[in-house]
Amino acid sequence: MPEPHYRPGDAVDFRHIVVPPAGAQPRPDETCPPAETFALCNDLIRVLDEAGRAVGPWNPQLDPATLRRMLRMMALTRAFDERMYRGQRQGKTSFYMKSAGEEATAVAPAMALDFEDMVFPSYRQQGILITRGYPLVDMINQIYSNRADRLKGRQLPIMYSARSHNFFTISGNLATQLPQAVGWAMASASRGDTRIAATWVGEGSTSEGDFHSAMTFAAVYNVPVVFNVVNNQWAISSFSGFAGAERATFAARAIGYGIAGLRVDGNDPLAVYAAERWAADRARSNMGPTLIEHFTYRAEGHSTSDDPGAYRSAQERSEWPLGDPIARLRDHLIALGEWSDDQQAAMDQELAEAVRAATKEAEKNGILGHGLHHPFKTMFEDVFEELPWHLQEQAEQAIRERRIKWPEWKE
Amino acid sequence: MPEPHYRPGDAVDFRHIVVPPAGAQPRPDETCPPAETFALCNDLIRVLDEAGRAVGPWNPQLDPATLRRMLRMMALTRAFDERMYRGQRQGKTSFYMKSAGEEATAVAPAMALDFEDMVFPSYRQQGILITRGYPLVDMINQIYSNRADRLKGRQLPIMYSARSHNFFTISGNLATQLPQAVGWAMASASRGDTRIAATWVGEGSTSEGDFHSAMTFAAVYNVPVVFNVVNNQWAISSFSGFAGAERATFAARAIGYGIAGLRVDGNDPLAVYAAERWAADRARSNMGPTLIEHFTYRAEGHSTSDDPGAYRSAQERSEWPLGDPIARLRDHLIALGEWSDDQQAAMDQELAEAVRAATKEAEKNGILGHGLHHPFKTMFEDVFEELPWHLQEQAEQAIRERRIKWPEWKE
Amino acid sequence: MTLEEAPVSLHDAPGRRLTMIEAINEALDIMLARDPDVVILGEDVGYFGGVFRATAGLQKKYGKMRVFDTPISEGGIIGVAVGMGAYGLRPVPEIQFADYIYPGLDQLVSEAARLRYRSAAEFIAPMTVRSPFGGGIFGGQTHSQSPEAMFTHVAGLKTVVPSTPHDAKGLLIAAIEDNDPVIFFEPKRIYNGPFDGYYDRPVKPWAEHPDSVVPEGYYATPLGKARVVREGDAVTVLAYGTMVHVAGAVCAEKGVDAELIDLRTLVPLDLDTVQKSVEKTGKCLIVHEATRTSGFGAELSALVQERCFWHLEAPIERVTGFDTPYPHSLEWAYFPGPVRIGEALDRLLGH
Amino acid sequence: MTLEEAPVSLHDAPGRRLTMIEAINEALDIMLARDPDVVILGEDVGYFGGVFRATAGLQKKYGKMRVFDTPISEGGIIGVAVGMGAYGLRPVPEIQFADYIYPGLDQLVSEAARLRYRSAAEFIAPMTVRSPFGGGIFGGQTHSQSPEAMFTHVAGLKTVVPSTPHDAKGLLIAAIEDNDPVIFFEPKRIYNGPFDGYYDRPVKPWAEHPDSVVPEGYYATPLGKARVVREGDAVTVLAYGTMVHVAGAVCAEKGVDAELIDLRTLVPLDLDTVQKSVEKTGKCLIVHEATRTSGFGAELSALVQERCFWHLEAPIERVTGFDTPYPHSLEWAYFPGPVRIGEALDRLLGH
Ligand SMILES: Cc1ncc(C[n+]2csc(CCOP(=O)(O)OP(=O)(O)O)c2C)c(N)n1
Ligand SMILES: Cc1ncc(C[n+]2csc(CCOP(=O)(O)OP(=O)(O)O)c2C)c(N)n1
Ligand SMILES: [Mg+2]
Ligand SMILES: [Mg+2]
Repeated sequence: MPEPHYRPGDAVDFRHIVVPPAGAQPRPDETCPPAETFALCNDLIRVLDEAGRAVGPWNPQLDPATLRRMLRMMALTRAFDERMYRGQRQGKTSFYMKSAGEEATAVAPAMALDFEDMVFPSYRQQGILITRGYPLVDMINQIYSNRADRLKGRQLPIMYSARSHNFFTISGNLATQLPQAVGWAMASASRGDTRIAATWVGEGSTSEGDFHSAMTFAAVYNVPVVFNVVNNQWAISSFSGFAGAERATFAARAIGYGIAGLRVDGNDPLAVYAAERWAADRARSNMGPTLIEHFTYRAEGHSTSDDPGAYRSAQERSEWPLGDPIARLRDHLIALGEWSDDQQAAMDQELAEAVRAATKEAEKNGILGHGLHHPFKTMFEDVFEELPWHLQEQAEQAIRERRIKWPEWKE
Repeated sequence: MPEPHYRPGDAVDFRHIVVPPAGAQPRPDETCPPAETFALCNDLIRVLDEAGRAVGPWNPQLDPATLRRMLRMMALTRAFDERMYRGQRQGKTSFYMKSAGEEATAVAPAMALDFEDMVFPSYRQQGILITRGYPLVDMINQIYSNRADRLKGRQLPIMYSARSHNFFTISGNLATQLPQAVGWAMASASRGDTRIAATWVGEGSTSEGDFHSAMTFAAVYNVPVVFNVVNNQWAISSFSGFAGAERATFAARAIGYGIAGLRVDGNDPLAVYAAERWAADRARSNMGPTLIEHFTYRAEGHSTSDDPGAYRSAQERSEWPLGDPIARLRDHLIALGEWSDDQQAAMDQELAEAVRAATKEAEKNGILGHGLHHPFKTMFEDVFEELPWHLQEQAEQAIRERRIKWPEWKE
Repeated sequence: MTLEEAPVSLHDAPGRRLTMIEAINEALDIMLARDPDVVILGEDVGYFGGVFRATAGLQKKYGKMRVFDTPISEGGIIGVAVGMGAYGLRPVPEIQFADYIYPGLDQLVSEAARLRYRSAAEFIAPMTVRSPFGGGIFGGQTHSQSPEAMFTHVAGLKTVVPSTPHDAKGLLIAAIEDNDPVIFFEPKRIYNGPFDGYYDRPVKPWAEHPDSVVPEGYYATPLGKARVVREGDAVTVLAYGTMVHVAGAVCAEKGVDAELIDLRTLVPLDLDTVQKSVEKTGKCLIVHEATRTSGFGAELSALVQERCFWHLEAPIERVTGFDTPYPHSLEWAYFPGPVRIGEALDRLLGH
Repeated sequence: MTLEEAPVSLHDAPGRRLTMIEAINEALDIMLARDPDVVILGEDVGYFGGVFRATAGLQKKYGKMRVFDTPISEGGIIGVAVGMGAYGLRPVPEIQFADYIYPGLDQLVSEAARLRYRSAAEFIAPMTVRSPFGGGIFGGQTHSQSPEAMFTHVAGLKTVVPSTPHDAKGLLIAAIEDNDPVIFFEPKRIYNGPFDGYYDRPVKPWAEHPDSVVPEGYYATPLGKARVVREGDAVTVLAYGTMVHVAGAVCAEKGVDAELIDLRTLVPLDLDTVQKSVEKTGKCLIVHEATRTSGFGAELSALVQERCFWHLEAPIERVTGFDTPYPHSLEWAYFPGPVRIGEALDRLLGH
């Protein structure tokens, strides 16, 4: 029976986690046979070293402006998470999920992919939407399920959909997005379209059957898709051992299917960028799928409904051997002479302000449960393309009930 | 889009199938770490060489009596298949499935396992039941769905169940038996019971989600179970490439989960025996699960409903580079001086006669659709442990209908 | 591609007659030709043309990118079809037997059915899942099931069941053109000939049945419209698929002046046609092959009762399969055949 | 292990009151203690004790071999439970939310439900699948579903829904002891307090509800027996789970002399109790939260109509959730609350 190393109250010592030196991992050509990547499935691709330098063959050589943008997007994601979390605690909505500590695994891939590439995220990749420039106000409207929510209040908070930003509708059902991404990419390939698909899944969710069908279809048809497994060590209260982490890395699943696999330091934004870019380029040159394991840490609770203090040691976050992705990129920029602590502080303040402003803006459209929602009849729309008679009748029933309850009400 | 090498009418040349020399594969200790088996996932364990000798570290060193028994069980399985196939063609039942060419993958494991070990077969392991001494008459009664059918005519022919012989009820739904075998083995282990579970699945069926959940649970809890993937190259009309065979071996799936894996010449009964025994011993010594790929060939159609001539070259069977398991074991025994062509001919005749006798015996109990079936009320039993009112009513209805249709009928 | 360019169909004679399998094949052929977004995928549907031959010849004609075999993973088949639909294709996955649809159920129920709703129509799943269903072929418990009721319970799915070659073609074309996910259950017992429930009488070919006359080329039979097979005043009989023929035969045999309605689409249901008929006849018999409890007959009974209560002259009758798995040897004792239907008619008509 | 050796229960006061979660926890505790074959498995059920705390403390008490976390694979959870059952254990898998049961549906429908039948009782699947279901907690479309009807359609499965702490304990114990697979749906909205449907009024605790008095130690509430919550003559109200409370509150509020029946078990159904009541009242209202079309209300309506036709004085009414996914912001417009129930009562009673 698997058992995590530490439980509440335990002192944490992560020395059993092997952290190879940055820059030491070979970088095969994007067009290599899958087998050339197999050693990397048991390695850990790292670019940023302890001194904040970018080293080795995986260094993506990004210019300072790009690096600053990456830093900014990660910081904005964190600022956004913090405010939304507080908003939920204040009763403005029912639910929220942070991505604290994992920002690199969404922001860096979003920069490595083309904007036109279709992403099939899980629920913890708000960083993609933010990086792709989706309006914060629209995100908050969705979180508040208010009358300006583009999803008409139908979805749980954070279950965004943004076709304009090539961001697939998030499902509450784990791992279902994986075969869908494969199907989308198969369709794209069959059309000679250069757009690829990328998809994200938590390490815990890799146990679902959909993971296997997605990998199998991707392998069989050599599909242009990138699978991102975000191994943040925890699945609600269950540590990664319950998904098999003690027997093999998640990247190693790739070996079993004969597709390319990479294992990357998920808290190293440059390594993540490089790996995602490698996989995207590979897919785009018709060399097929890649599975990337992002080795990272879920720094906070699973969601606002969760209390991580009940099942893991509070020290895990601070002891995490791979540090914090924002701090690491900041230090790198400072080491390059392209950034300063003052600039960082100013940026943080600016971003907090931007989020605050967006929140205020969104609140004008209402918060959950305070009456400013989409009209009742929208509840019956989009079940089908056209409203069949039975939903028509039910819509009338709903509106009648409303009138009975609030006789003065008008819609 | 995967494409098999040969289609109807094509001349077959199997030179692309790598057949390593018998005896050349190393045999790690049963208690080795899984990684020591990973090279074997891309190799092919073979014992019987072209001259009919048993060679190398995997030679199980079976005594001649045991070898003759193995030969006999394979021959009996084939004789049984042939007669049942003809019976279906003669209208004695609705359906039949042969295991021609794959007898070793059922008979040899059945001999390598303990009788008490629980087997969770797919539908092509009649060889296990025969080897474990289940009465042929009972098998035929099931195939005929007659009044002596132990399964009361409820199941499609060949979907046996034989608790007395530690043979789990066969499902028509592919791959469902895999997590069940894992669960059974978990239960056994939790009781300190030394019995292990072994399960069989076709290579095509490994694409089902249940394969993945079974592997994941087995890996996570280090379950004493043996997974036998029978790679007979075809899944109805779809060649193994549609299950991913062109990217990785099926044994290699084991690497992805970090469990032991072996790839074995499935037409070499001694290699199959040795591999199964290795895995069983490993499981019994609490070293966890093993995935064995049996590389073999489905020599005949998928079932009596199938016409393989419509999708594959008729030459495939004769050109199959790994020969026929019965012929290979026969030649080995002859090479040992422990068998002769005359003995073989006599045995074949004896077995054909035994099957014929069993068939006659079973026919006394009726054949499908000729009135000799289980009583009507049995149709409503065993849905639940007790008959609820609604099934009671429905049973009365069924019996009333019977009376209306055949007023003279009595049950 | 325009209608004129549609490929030559299988049979060319005027008033030409097709089996249901041929009609389905022709519908697929026509849609593959008309709409480059249509793709067919499933186990054994490609080179081999499907275990029932429904896709025979189509891979050869349209190539492997349009008609292809898949891994044996119903969850994967439906899952990739959802993704293809989101891209803009119009996939037509086949599930080899309805009994094997459950591994794909999550992708149907949680994904395909709710994609449009949850994304406020940003993404849709315009797919048609074809699957042979029903018994009567000695297929045992895993080749005989009729799981249609489950799908009718899921908001966002349409469920269609043809009963004739003519309708099979028209309804399948309409289903493929529909922008919502459609579950298209094909009654396999009548693929190659109609079946009146008398399993012990000689088999009849489709060629002798009037509804095997299938127009050439494109036509769509709208979803959501029932077909009044026969008008009558004594009792309304509601059925779909194979049971339309069985119920019709029993009524004819007994000389009952039944109004026989072939529902064709279960969701959305043509309740108007049903209601009008029951208001006229005052009696209603519902027939399906699926297990009784919570079968679609329950919904039909509830609806008829709600709409026609004051017109009903006798309790609505349901004739269904029994609440057991489909047995092998006792298949015909399970099947809701002429005797069971006849008894219910007698009760309804007070004989 | 005998009854006397059963572990000390959570609360010891006579007439002590438990919440439904506590009652469920206690039932599991008792069964783990009484029967060494009982094992609990599921996502987060072990160390953490379940996302709703139903299994809190049990791993600590009974060890990791008896109560353990699993990979996130509902198919795997049910699949291994089938195997454990075949070995001779009595597994109690938890599916974290009923909305997530579909990946495990094949193992339930094709395997657990048919194991006994297809093996002629050589192998059985004596498992109880616990799963929180229903809405009213702003859980959106993937934490609110009520899929019970699907299970009632599957021969070989029993479906149970408790509505009070008292019954939750007794029914869960009976379910675990049952040798058939039982789907045990727990109305999560009333885990921690009853709910009368007036979401805008203050929340009430279980402690104020009479049925929160839960006897200590072992007792079983038999499956297949409904509970007459309140006798009455004006109309029979059929409900289960949360809706028992909502329907009861509306009747009380409106002063309707309703006979309120808590079905408790959907399959096998206690039709006798239902029939007797409707024969007495002549009117029937069915309430459930699940989507309307092909919901279990359809089966109830059909059965009542079949059995009580000549006693019915008005059409049977179904009050249900709408045929849409469960929406987030309009949760209370979706929920079959007091207004919807009240209207139906008015129609039935001719107000
Ligand atoms: C099919 C399904 N089963 C269970 C759940 C409940 N659930 C939601 S999140 C979660 C944990 C997922 O963990 P992981 O995949 O590691 O992702 P992370 O939360 O760490 O990003 C679970 C069990 C679900 N949403 N869907
Ligand atoms: C869930 C499910 N899907 C599809 C089928 C139909 N089917 C029966 S056998 C078969 C092929 C299986 O091939 P393989 O696993 O290679 O086994 P083999 O027949 O070669 O022994 C298929 C698709 C089924 N029985 N169950
Ligand atoms: Mg995780
Ligand atoms: Mg095969």
